[in-house]
Amino acid sequence: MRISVFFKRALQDIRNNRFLHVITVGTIGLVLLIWATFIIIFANVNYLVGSWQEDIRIVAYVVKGVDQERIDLLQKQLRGFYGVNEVVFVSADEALLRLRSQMRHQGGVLDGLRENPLPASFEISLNPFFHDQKSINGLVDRIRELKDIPDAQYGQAWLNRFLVFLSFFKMAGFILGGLLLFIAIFIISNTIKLTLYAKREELEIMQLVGATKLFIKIPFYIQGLLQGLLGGLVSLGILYVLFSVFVSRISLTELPLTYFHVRFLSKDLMAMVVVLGMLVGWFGSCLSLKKFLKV
Amino acid sequence: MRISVFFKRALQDIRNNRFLHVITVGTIGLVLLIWATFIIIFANVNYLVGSWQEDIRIVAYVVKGVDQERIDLLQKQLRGFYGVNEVVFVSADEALLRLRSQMRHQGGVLDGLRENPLPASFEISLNPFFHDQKSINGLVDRIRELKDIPDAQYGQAWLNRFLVFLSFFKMAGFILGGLLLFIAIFIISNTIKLTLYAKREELEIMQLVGATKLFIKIPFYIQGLLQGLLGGLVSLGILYVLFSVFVSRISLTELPLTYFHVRFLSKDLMAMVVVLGMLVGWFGSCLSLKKFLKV
Amino acid sequence: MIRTFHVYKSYGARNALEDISLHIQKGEFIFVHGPSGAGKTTLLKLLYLGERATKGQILIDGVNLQRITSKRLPFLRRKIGVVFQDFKLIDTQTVFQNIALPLEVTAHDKKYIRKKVSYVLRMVGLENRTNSFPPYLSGGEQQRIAIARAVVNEPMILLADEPTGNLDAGSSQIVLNLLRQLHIRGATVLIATHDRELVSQSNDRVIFLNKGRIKKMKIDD
Amino acid sequence: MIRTFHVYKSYGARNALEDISLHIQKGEFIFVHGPSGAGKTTLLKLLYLGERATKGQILIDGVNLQRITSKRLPFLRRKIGVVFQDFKLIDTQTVFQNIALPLEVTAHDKKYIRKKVSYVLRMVGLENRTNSFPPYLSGGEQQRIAIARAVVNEPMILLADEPTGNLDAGSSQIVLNLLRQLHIRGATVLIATHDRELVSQSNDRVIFLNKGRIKKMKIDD
Ligand SMILES: Nc1ncnc2c1ncn2[C@@H]1O[C@H](COP(=O)(O)OP(=O)(O)OP(=O)(O)O)[C@@H](O)[C@H]1O
Ligand SMILES: Nc1ncnc2c1ncn2[C@@H]1O[C@H](COP(=O)(O)OP(=O)(O)OP(=O)(O)O)[C@@H](O)[C@H]1O
Ligand SMILES: [Mg+2]
Ligand SMILES: [Mg+2]
Repeated sequence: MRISVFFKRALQDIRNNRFLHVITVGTIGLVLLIWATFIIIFANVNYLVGSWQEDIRIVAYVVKGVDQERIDLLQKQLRGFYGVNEVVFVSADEALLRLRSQMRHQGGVLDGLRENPLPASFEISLNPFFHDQKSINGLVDRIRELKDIPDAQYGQAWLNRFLVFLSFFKMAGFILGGLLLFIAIFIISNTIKLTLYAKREELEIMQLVGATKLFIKIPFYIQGLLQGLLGGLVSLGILYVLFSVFVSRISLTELPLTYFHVRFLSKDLMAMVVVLGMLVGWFGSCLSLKKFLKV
Repeated sequence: MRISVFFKRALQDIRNNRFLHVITVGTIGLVLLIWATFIIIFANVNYLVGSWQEDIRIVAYVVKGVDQERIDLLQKQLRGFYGVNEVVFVSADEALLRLRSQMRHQGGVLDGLRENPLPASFEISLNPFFHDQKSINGLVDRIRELKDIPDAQYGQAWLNRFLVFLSFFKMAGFILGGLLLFIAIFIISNTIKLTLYAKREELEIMQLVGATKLFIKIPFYIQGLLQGLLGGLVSLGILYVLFSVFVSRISLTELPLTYFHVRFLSKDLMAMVVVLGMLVGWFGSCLSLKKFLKV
Repeated sequence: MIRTFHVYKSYGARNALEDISLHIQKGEFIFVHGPSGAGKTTLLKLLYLGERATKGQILIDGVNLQRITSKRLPFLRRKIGVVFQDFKLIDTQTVFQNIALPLEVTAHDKKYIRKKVSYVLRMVGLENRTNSFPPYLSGGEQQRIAIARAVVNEPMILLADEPTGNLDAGSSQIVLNLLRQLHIRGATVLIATHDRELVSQSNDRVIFLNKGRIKKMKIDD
Repeated sequence: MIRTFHVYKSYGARNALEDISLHIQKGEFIFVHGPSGAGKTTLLKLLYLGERATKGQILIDGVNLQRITSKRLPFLRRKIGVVFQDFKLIDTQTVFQNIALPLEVTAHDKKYIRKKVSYVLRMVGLENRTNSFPPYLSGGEQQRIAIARAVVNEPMILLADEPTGNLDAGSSQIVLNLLRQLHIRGATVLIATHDRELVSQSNDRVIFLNKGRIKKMKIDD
């Protein structure tokens, strides 16, 4: 019974103070829009960078002159290693062909060869979860111990740099995200403080006629949650419009879209934005009410 | 004489309504902090990407058997072309050496060569302003017309993609920057609207005792500018602290800092943030006053 | 019901009340009279704990106001109805919502609230203003709404600060009758006023305040 | 000075004023009297253009209020001093700043303003409250500040709405004398009040309002 009274009071107040509530919802919506824009960019770049990870490959060279049976066996063995996703055999002839095409203009160099000096190899791609340096090093070591595999390697220097960049990028993302969250809470609680400032007399009067603090606060909590909810939906709406415009614009450029496929927020992230809005709205109300409810 | 009265009123009002002004300055500061953070990231990435541009090189191949005199002449000619920055001669022997080191593991391939099949070449780097595709294509065409230069090329596919990415990145930056500016104006004018809402009686009273609209507005304009100024300084202060912390953190990681040298905002950009704050504060006041000054 | 012992109230260097000792019985009907700035409003403020006394003790219904916890304060205030000199109506709530407030904080049910509010509105002659907002009422109408809110939960103690300052003679009489009725039903009523006429009309006890001190306590002037 | 022709003012379905035709001469001292809700405040609002009449014409000092542009409005208002029933003081400005406002809008110099403000503050007996803020003043003190602000720029027309509602007899007399002084120096003074005593004390013209209509215009009751 009590809770319905609080809801009624919360909604009545929204009706009576439309201006204040519209402004608050607007501010929450805009702040969340910044947040959601950040998230959408972060998520997409993360996805793009993640797709680069798939290029991590270990190359295991095979000694000359092993027969097909042995190759099949090795391939089976390699497939059995933990973390290995796919194993492709590249014959010596194929290797030479590839080298020639890579060298393009300088390919003529290879015409002078008497015999193919390149070794055959296995190209080993890894499971997505198996992308930290330690695991990769361990795997390489184990592969090297196999008979008939004199050497295995991966682009160590390149990979190192890439992985550092990745952790750096994620760190920057989390710092920025945290900073934005912090700013969001501040701006929103500032806004709510101003609306309460405009209502400070009302708060005083309620206390004077015998309202307990909880009685005064609960409708504000409800409003904070509602405003956060609305603000979240508003921000997602605006973001979606902006996103659509943006996507239709970049499909006009010559950017290879198949490679760089921009995606909207996942359902989970959308829910997160809304929940975040509600939390921030509620938390902002808590922070501000403290200031205006004196003994 | 008049303007000093308005300044006096503006400052008196700030003294009398500290709470409202602190909140407004805080909000402006935080919004600008988001903006400045965006700018600092954009500027740094832009700088990083810009340094990649320096890698754009045209390679001009030279026919076999030309003598040193001819080479010096060609080099001089090439240096004379508009847009050319530096021209380095790479002899055929040097080219083979480079190729060998590039091929690393497969370098053994080259041992079987009877004679060096590679041509000598000039590596031509370009002026920074000379980085659009059309200019480069034009330059390449002109180089190709030179005698003894059978071909000139540059990494067309790679460069195309890079330049598209660059323009895409800049577009995204400007869109985001614009969006943020728009949001900043909205949030700040929302905040100012709320402070004026709290002062709506005062505004009414002033009109009732015969104040003209301009008389009422000017102190608010002054305040808007002051708040923007303070907010801008606050945001730069916070940003500087965050930046210092961030830089000291990344210098602890193994990231190649010499390559990726993070920089704070330039003086111009700092000035821009402050001026932007003042403009937004003033503009926010303008927008909001309209609402609360009725006839 | 109300006892004060050597109560002082000062705002900075300014003494609004000095050495106030009072004993008001349960069920009394009493006036606090004095010129502008005498300290009438300040005295009432101390009684409903709008301000705390600088010195001295105040007992209301056996509760020592200097020692009351902020948790129990709302419950004390529910026993006290106050007509504020500046009305203190909530501008953004309707007349109905304003008057219903003291009943809502004590969780009465909807039907009872509606009945009670329309009853007191009829008593002050403003039943046709139920859904107006206070800024759209005349000064006297606002004052009557403030009175209606103060009496709607039939408080044990009623503090009325200048309750007829904005009312013509006729309306004043109606309001006084309303307060008398409350008094008859057992409430202690304390009216602060500068209006000599109002005070001299009645046979009730009058406390004369001047410059923050009690001058005399009799019923003539 | 003030003429109204068949003026009506309605708020939605409610008629606050009906068919008001008045002619007030320059230099008159006149009362508007009537019970709560009669329309006194509404009449004053129409005169200082706090509201616009629904029907009819109003002329002030030859200016037709129905036709005045928003650009010229501030200049008309500077000729009219108003004591508002709810005071309309700026809570966040000091007493000095409040009273100085009508002088500042007309760009008087600092020294003149300081002299003038302290003069009127002395007149209403509140010279020691110069730097207080209105919420820290008693009801009667606030009212006197409102009166001081209305007279400080010696307006041609003074509209006073219930100027003694919060004042004791002594202060009321002081305030009335102040208004009389202004009148003697040539101002047209119009006082709205529900106070029968105030009206019956004087020999001036009285307009009786009731339910938005003029009942009679003579000097007895
Ligand atoms: N919050 C405050 N801060 C400072 N001074 C105050 C405050 N409240 C009241 N005063 C001063 O205390 C004195 C008594 O004020 P109070 O409001 O009690 O007078 P009052 O008897 O109600 O007068 P009135 O009839 O004019 O309402 C006044 O001089 C007033 O200026
Ligand atoms: N803004 C408004 N909206 C709706 N009704 C209004 C408004 N202002 C006044 N009224 C109504 O018009 C009528 C006249 O109001 P007005 O304030 O003029 O009365 P008054 O004579 O000044 O009364 P009092 O002595 O109580 O101040 C009242 O019934 C009031 O409710
Ligand atoms: Mg008082
Ligand atoms: Mg009135």
